[in-house]
Parts: sequence; structure tokens; C-alpha cells
Amino acid sequence: MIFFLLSAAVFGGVYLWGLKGLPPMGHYRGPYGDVLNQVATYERHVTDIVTAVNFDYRGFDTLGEEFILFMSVVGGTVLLRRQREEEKSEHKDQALSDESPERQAPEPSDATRVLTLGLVGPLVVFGLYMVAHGQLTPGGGFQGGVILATAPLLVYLGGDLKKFKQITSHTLVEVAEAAGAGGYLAIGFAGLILGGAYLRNVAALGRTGMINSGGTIALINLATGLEVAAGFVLLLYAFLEQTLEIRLRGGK
Amino acid sequence: MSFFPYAVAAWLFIIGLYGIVTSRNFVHLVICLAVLQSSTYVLLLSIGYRVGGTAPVFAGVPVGTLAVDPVVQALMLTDIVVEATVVALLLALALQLHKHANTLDPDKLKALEG
Amino acid sequence: MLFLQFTILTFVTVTATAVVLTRDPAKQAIGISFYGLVMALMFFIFQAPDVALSQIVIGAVALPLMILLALTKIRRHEEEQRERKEKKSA
Amino acid sequence: MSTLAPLPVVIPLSVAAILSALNKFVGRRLSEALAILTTIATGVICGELLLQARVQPVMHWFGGWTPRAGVALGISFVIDPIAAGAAVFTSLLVLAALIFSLHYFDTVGTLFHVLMLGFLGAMCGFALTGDLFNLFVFFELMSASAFALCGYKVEEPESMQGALNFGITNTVGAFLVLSGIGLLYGRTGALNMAQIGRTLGGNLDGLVITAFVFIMSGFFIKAAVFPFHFWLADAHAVAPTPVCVLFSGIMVELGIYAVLRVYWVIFDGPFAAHRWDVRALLLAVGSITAVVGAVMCFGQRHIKRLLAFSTVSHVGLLTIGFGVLKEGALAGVALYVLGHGLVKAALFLVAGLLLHRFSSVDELELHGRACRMQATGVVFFAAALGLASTPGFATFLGESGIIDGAKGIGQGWVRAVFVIAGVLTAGAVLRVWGRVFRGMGKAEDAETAGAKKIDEGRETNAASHGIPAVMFAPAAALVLLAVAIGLMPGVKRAVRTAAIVMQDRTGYQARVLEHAWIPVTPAEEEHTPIGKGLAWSFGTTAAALVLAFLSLSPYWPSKHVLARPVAKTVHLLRAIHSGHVGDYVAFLTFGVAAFGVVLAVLIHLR
Repeated sequence: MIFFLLSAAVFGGVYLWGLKGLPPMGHYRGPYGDVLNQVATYERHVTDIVTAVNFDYRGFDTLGEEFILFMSVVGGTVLLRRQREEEKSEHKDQALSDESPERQAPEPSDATRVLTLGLVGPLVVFGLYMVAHGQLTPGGGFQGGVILATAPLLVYLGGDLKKFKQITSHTLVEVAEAAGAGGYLAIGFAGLILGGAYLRNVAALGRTGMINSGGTIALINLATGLEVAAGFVLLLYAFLEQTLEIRLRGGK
Repeated sequence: MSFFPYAVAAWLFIIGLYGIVTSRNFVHLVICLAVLQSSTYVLLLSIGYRVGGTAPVFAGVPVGTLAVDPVVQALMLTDIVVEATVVALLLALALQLHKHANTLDPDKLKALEG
Repeated sequence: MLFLQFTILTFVTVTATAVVLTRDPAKQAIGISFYGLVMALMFFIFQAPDVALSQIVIGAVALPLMILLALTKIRRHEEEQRERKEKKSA
Repeated sequence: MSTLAPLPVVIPLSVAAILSALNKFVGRRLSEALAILTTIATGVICGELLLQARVQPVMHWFGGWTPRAGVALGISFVIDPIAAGAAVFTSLLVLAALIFSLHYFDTVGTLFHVLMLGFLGAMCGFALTGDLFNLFVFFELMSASAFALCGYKVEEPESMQGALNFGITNTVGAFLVLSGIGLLYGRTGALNMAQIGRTLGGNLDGLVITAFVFIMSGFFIKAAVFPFHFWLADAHAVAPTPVCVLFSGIMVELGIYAVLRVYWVIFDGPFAAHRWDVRALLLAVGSITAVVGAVMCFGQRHIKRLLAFSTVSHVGLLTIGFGVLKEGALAGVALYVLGHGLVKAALFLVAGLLLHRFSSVDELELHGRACRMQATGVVFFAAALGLASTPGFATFLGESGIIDGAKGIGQGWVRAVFVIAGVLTAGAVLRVWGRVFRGMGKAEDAETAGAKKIDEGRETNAASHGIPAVMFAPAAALVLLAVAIGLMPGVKRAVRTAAIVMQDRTGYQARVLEHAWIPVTPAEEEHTPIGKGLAWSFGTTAAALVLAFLSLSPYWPSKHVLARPVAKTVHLLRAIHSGHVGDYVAFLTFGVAAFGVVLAVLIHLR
């Protein structure tokens, strides 16, 4: 333990020594960000520069980031897959739960149900709004996607297990996720084939400030929204499935 | 004040390391890793900040207004996704570990010694 | 503004330290959710609204949710193990 | 600007997305065929890029955002011969692993191939990118696929623990790298490596040293350099065999590659006046890694773990090659990576064969059981000779390149480290060969009895008789290739040319930032006498053989007879490989702190 504390102290010293060489906080010197702040609106007809950086200037980073998410979803599914003996006991349990539906999860009260299910609508609208306005205001495909991903969860909390399973019906979400990630790649390919550079903008730029402005930025935004929403549904579902079998079995 | 945020970044890194080293539970450890990661948020954020700058969103304010650096913000967005995915993967591993070894305490696992 | 920044940074430091020093993962999950909110606030104050929104949805909601789900499973498994042991000894 | 350049990344990722969408509808054979075809296509494209890069490094600016007035707006791929070569080699090993896994795994699903393709795309991107943050993104993409692949056998607690140790240490490493990137960005306002290098110029201060230490340590964690190497043995011991092939054969080496790239593009300017300080640090760290890995390797009985420690040892040798900081040694590193990756992959594949045939990779348990697998035995034996850098293998060319470089700067003593590492690691592998394929020695043995046995679950279905050709062929082909590269005329000169391109900092900057056309000039023909090197290498091989036979003979001194200090040291070494992730992170902290302090003190003393 002393070994670690000493090392950590020295580590901190080294880190602080390095940080001392930075310009004082609040005095960013550029040039990268400043150049982009100047040119991005003219070149790409967007007002949210962060979105422009994310989906265009450094769009390839974001492609990598989407695939980090994609691979973790696949990885999570692989890691949390059920083994054979688990599946066997599952079959028994399912037979049981079919016979005795009252063994299912405790029913939430009507008030909770109305409240949670009532929230789903506005949540979905808000998520969609955020995805669609990514190039104009803060937010975008990523943030909106996560919000959309929490909607099925509310259905679950509202106690509607059946509907929850329908919404998260695995194959469909998996296809949606792959379509989102694949869409991102496809937009990149379009740039490569038509413009000679991967991810180059090949769509009309539109008028700055409008919802259809930004060319490929808006398209990538949508693809990302789809991928992130589906990805997080799958990820949360992989964890939930582990607890879901408990509720189905009539856990506490 | 001009150095304080950097010191905070360094502190978060170290306290995260401390949590990982002393942890007796893999779930706790993964959360400490998330805290360690937040060190990079603070570092990037304070590097790109500019006194008196607005957010890099030119809806309502004209282009050319003094604004903070948009690049570090894009980097942080990537960073946040990385955090979520890494935590998810490590939690999945911890869950399976518990299922088959009945413990989450690194001290109680002896299979990989020597 | 300066005061606000100073305060929020101090708050971040304190919350992070508290989260690490909390040894019970269930309490920690609540802590990390709160920490996520504090971080998001910090991002707003430092003119990073995009990041702040991400941080709210990920750091304050999705992440703690995953942790809680994992913990539920782990606790349930522990109970099962205990029941099995009791059956054996009985 | 080449339109081929992005393909090695986006093609595997595209197929991964398609396979995952069709998860439920695609049969196992179809998904295998798709994965293999994709890997071949990727390899062919990388090969074409390699041919182009030999004339002039290939550039690609994503989104078409070429630099303006020396400021890079977008992300670039900068493909010089070494980068392209790394990508070709990655594709080759992924192909071998995929072919091997045709008959592997009970439950191999489409998702396994999705993860493998993601891993392939990530490693290619990691090798080709010219942007520092993009490097971090691919580092993480590599990690995300690797964690899941490492923990593929979810029913074994050791698997989970090994994957967790791997995941946690490597994630800390990633954040070290990111903090270093942050420091550099704060100073230069750039993420493009060429631009960072140019802006930094020759200025050296605390920030640059810290950034270097952080980035180097972060990548050294992936490369498993002492004291960051602990995760590697755990991860290798538990990961499925095809995944081990990739971990040991290329992923670890990519860690070294990244440090090399970052050093020569960014940090060589600031450290130009202090090269000797960097050298001192790297040569010391490399030597320690090589010796520790070799000693630990010899003390194992779990064959995969043994091979994993041998990888640690050889990474130490690569670190020495990097530490020489000369183009000859850099060429040596590249050749050594090729040679080592090929033979080590073959060794892991044979270990996988044993696991397939006998459901065990425990050296003592397998005593004499593989006597009838003669062809496999030959492959294993030949690969072991490759580890000892026997002349004829690519490893020999690599070794002589590194040692000649070291002699050139008056550090001929590194030969001793090469001999120790070669004798111990090859000796250990030959001992396994003697015991398993020849039935030599006693069944139970005092010398390895101290090592723990790790139970390994089966990865394949039902005890199968005989060895399927698809499992044997890749191993044999890889060893043959290692010999072919070692004997190919002109290979040394070509790699030397590539090394000079990699080290040419101003040329790199001009090519990237000004789009300058600077054709590659081939390196001059070298005429170094290799007589002495040949003698040394044959000597090492002979010594390894003798050590293996001795350790199998009844006269081998048991643990109690070993001189006490030696026994104590070995015991201590074993003790610090505790499998406890907290200890690993404590050592990691120590390592970063020590690197920083040593470098700072050395630089201030001068």
C-alpha cells in the first residue's frame, strides 16, 4: 500500500509538472478550433460547430466511435449469452410462468402505469426532435438516440412486459442497429465514389438554419441516431434480460 | 484559478487509481474507472475553454463571436461513448464472473497466480 | 462566473472522492448518477452544452442504470446460492 | 490522394455490420466464408497499398479536408511502407486464425466473426492513421473487440478474471494516452501528428516530457512492457486459441509500433539533444522486460501461459531495438516482429491443436501423449528454433539488425540479453516439445511443480481423432513463411528503406502538410559481415537445446538445490504475478512515475 501511495504521489508530481506547461485555463490558443469556428458555418451551412466537427471534419473519429459502441453491443450480447444449462432451466420456468401468470412481476399501481406510459410519448418526440436538430442546436443523433433508447425502458417500468418484449423484439433492433452503423459507412462510401474522399459531402447543403441543412451532416446525424438508439436498447436489454428472467420466475 | 482545473484533473486521475488499487469488488472497481476517466473530461474541457467565450453554436450569435474550442468538445463526446461502452463490457464480465465464481472480490480469486 | 466555476470544480472534486470512497456498490450507483449530473452542470458552465446533454443521458441515466441492473442480478444470484446452501444443510 | 486507403478499415467494418444484421439468417458456414473472403480482400488491398507506398507514402484526407496553410482540418491516413506492412501482416494473421477456427468452438456463432472483423478493421486503422486522436479511437475499438474476444468462454471464472484484468489495465492505459494527447493539444492546438511535431519543434520542457511518458506508458501497457506486462499472461492463458494468435502475433506489437510512430513523428524533435537519455531508459526497460519474461516463461507448465511469457520476453527485445534509435535497428524491429509473430502464432496454433485433441494444455499432463502427431511435432520444433533466432528464420535477420545497430552506438552488450531471452524461451518451448511430443523426462517433475495448474475447458466438440487439415495447415504455413522471409534476398534492404522513411520527420511533415512529392530513395546496400552473428545465433540455439534436454534429464537440480538467491528471486517474481488487478494497477502507477522521474532526472543532469 505504501508502495502505491508513494508511486501515486510521484505520479501526481509528474502530471502536475506537465500541466504546468499548459497555457493558463481560459486562454485557449488555437489554431485548430478557431479556424473551424470561422469556416464551418460558411462551408457546411450548420450553426452547431461541434456537430460539424463530429460528423464532418472529424467524422472518421465518430465512425470509429460508433463502431466502438457497435462492438461493445456485440460483445455484451456474446458475454451475457445464456449457456445451455441456463436455457434448460429457462424452458422449465417458462412452462411454469405460462401456467401461472400471477407468478409474474408484482403489478405496478395504476397511477405509476399511467404516469410512466404517459411519459413515453413526450420522450419519443423529444428524442426525435433532438436527433433532427443536431446541426442547428446542441444535441444531435447521439444524445437523441440515447433518449429514444430509454423509451422502451419506461414501458417496462410501467409494467407492460409483453409490449416491452414486442418493442425490443431482438431481430428488428439488431437490424436497425446494423442499418444505422451501415448507413454511416454507406454515406462515407458515397463520398468516396462521387467525391474521391471517404465521408466527403455529396449532398445539397441547404439553407443555414433549416432542418435539412448541412448535407451529409444531417444524414449521418440520422444514421447515428438510429445506431445509438438501437445499440443502447440492445445493451440495456442484455443486462435487463439477466434480471428479467428473475421477474418472470416470480422473484422478489 | 488558472491552474485549479488542471489540478482537479490530476486529482481525479489519482483518486481513481486509488479506488482501483484498493477495491475489493469488481463493480466498485469499474465505477472507480469511470471516475478516473472523468479526469480526461476536466482536462480537455479546461484546455479548450476561453474566458468570455460563448458556446460554439452560432444560432443567434453571429459567426466571429469569441467562442470556446469546439474540437475538445467533439473529443469529449467520443470519450463519453467510450466510457459507457467500456463500463458495459466490464460489467458484463463481472456479472459472469460472479455467476461462476460466486465472488466479486479480486482477493478471493487465486486461479491466475504465478 | 469565476466564482461559479470555482465552486463547481470543487464540487466535482468532492463528489468524485466521495464516490470512490463509498465501498457499497449499490450506494455508489446512486453516487455516480449524482456525479454525472454535477459533471453535466460543469459542462454547461464551461460553455459545452453538447457535451452536457450527452453527459446527462449517459453519465446520469444509462450508466447508473446498467450498474443497478447488474447489481440486481448479482444480489439475486447471491440469494439463490444461500438458499441452495440452506437446503443442503437442512 | 488514394481512394484505396480507407478500404482496409471500412470493408471489414461494413461486412461486420452486415453479418450482425443477418445474424439470425446466416448459417455458420456462410458467415465463415464471408469473414475469410473479407480478410483476404483486406489483405490484398493492404498489399497494393504497400506496393504504392514503396514509391511514395500514400495519403488520404477524410472528408476531403486537406490542410490549409499547414493547419490540418480533418483526419488523415498516412501510409508508409511500415504502416502498410503492419496492415498486411495483421490481415495474414487474422486469416490464419479464422481458418483455424473453422473446426473450432462448439458455439462459434456469427457474432464471433463480427468481433474478429471489427478487431481486424481496428488494427488496420491503428496502423494507418496519421492523427493522434484517431489513434486513440482505434486503440479503443481494438480494445472493445479484444475484451469480448478474450472473455469468449464465459463459463470459466478464470476467463472472466483474465479478461477483466486485461480490460481494466488497458483502459487505464487508454486514459493515460488520452491525457497525454490533451497535454499536446493544449500546447500545439493540433491533433495531426505531423502538425504537432512541427509546432513543437525542438522545445523540450515538463509538458513534453510528461506527454511523452504518458503516451509511451499507455502504449507500453498494450505492448506488455515491464512493469505493465502483468495482464498479458492472464489474458493469454484464458483467451480462445485463435484470439491468442492475434494478441501475441500482432496486437502487442502494434503497441510498440504506436510508440515508434509517435516518437519519430512527434518527439524526436524535442528529444533530439537528449537521445542518450531516452536510450538509457528504453534499453534498461527492454532488458528487464526480456529477462523477467524469459525467467517466468521457463517456470510455467501451462503451455499457453508459457508462450505468453515468451511474448513478454520478446517484446523486451523489441523495446531494446526501439531504444537504439537508429534506422538499422528499426528495420531489425520490423523484421523481428514479422518473424516472431509468425512463429509465435504457429506455436499457439499447435497449443490449440493439443487442446483440441487432448482437452489440456498442461505440459505435465500431456507427457508423451502426442508422440504420434509427428508432423505437428516438427512444426512445433521448427517454431521453437525460430524463437531462438536460428539463422534462416526472419527473427535472425531482425536480431542481427538490432544488434548491429546497438554495436553502432557502442552498446554491444545487448547481445547478452538476446542470448538469455533466446536460450530461456526457446529452451522452455523445446522442453515442452521433448516432454509432449517425445515423451522425454519423468511424468511429474520437481522443477515446474511450483507452477499452478489452470484447468482449461474444451473449446471444441467431442474428442476427435486425427487432426483436421484446416487446423494443421495454418501453423505449418506460418512457420514456412517465417523461413521464407528469412531467406528472401533483398528483404533486409527493403525493410531498411522503409525504416528510413519512418524516421524521416521533416519528410513526413512536408508530405502530410504541404502535400509534397518526395519519392522514397532506396537504402544503400549494406555489407556487414554476419559471420560472428551466425556463430552467436547457432550457439544460442544449441544452448537452448541443451537446456531443454538438461531440464528433462533426471540430473536436473530440483528447486531445493538451486542456489538460494536465485530461488528467492524467482519466487519473488512469481509472487508479484498475483492475478490481482489492484496490484497490477499499483505497478502501473509505479511504472509511469518511475519513467517520468528517470527521464526528468537524466535530462536535468545533462
